[in-house]
Amino acid sequence: MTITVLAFGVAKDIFNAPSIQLELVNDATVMSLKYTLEQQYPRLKQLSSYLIAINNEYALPEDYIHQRDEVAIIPPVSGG
Amino acid sequence: MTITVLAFGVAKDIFNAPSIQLELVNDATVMSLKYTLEQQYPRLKQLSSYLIAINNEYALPEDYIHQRDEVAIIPPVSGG
Amino acid sequence: MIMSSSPINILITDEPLDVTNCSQWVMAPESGGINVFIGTVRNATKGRTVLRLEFEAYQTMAMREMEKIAIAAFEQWPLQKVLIHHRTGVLQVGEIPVIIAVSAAHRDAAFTACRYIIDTLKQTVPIWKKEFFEDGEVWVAAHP
Amino acid sequence: MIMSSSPINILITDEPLDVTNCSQWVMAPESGGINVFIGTVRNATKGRTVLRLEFEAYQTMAMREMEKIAIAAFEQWPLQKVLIHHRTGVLQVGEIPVIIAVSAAHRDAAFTACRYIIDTLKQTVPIWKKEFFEDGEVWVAAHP
Repeated sequence: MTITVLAFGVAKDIFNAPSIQLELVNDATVMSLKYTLEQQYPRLKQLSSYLIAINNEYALPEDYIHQRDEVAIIPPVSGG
Repeated sequence: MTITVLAFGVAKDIFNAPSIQLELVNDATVMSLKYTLEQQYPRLKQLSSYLIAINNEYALPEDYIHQRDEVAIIPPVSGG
Repeated sequence: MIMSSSPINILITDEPLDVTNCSQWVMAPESGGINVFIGTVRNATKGRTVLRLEFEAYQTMAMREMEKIAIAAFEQWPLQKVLIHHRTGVLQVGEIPVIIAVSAAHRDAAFTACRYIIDTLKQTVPIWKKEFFEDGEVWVAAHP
Repeated sequence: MIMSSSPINILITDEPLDVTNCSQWVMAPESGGINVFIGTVRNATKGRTVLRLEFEAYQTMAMREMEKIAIAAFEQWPLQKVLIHHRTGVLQVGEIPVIIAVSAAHRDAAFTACRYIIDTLKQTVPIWKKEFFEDGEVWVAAHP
């Protein structure tokens, strides 16, 4: 399946775009998404940490990603 | 010596005036001032507590009162 | 009121207090956080309906005690500016008897100092509050 | 923004934030104390001169996370109203990225909840800050 990954903050700089398309196996986990992302964008590994959000909620590594989910990469937040 | 005692809050109600004149021995202490006040205004003893200020500073029981000092009776404060 | 070149701004007034003025006064380019405490007249106390309040101050001494508190706050925390404004006279429900505003480079100092100032003000500053109920009035804290 | 009949008021906007509006919104006849935290853009960080900041939000998720924090505050303390406003876009030194305002019958709840909200917001809400220096720019907290 093809999913869109939204990017914010430093992740947008790393992708050089506000979102990217990514090819994943059906029902991939967050963990496998992160692995795939880091293969294509090695600079992600230099972040102090980052999380994945699915449908506007923080996701756990073992959570599944489905076809039409809104997926986003969340670098360390610094609002306020 | 005659001193003026300023009154605020409930003390003004007890004195029924914003200040009173009081006859004290020279160099009376705060303790003796309170004793004299309570003789003349027994309702003061019903306060939960009260302090004396001399020249805009809280005074200790053993502090002396002098002729031209600004003396005030400070019932429990409740500002803010 | 102390001159605005001072980092301390103390006021006792019978005019309405102004939240905007107070928060703007403490802002500084070196500040990252401002904490503001706004006291408001509540419509009830211990289940009884409050109609209005009256505040009376021993003006000269209250100004001195408020300044002492501000100085003590500067001695304890790294602050930029401290403002303490207190209103006197008759206040209706919803009106503002007190505003405290503190600015600091970091929010921890601003929060902690603001809390210290209002807590200490309520203990030491010679200002008295009278509560007016439908069936009477009472000087708060006067009697056990 | 949630309707004003709700006790929660959440906003993310690229317009300037308004301290007066925010503090007035949380006022209630049942409230005795209001605590307001105002974040301001500081002119330096770790000794380096800051020229300006830029804030970017994951708008939909940030709104949800801010609302979660407000609800969690209501669950923990007896509060009247909670307001969380965050600005996005480019901000100059002295401008206001965030205002949090909390009203409660008693000041302890207002102070504690306001502090909880800003601390939690900085940990969980997907908003990012870029610092602009004379010789470059950096997304805050991105790298170890």
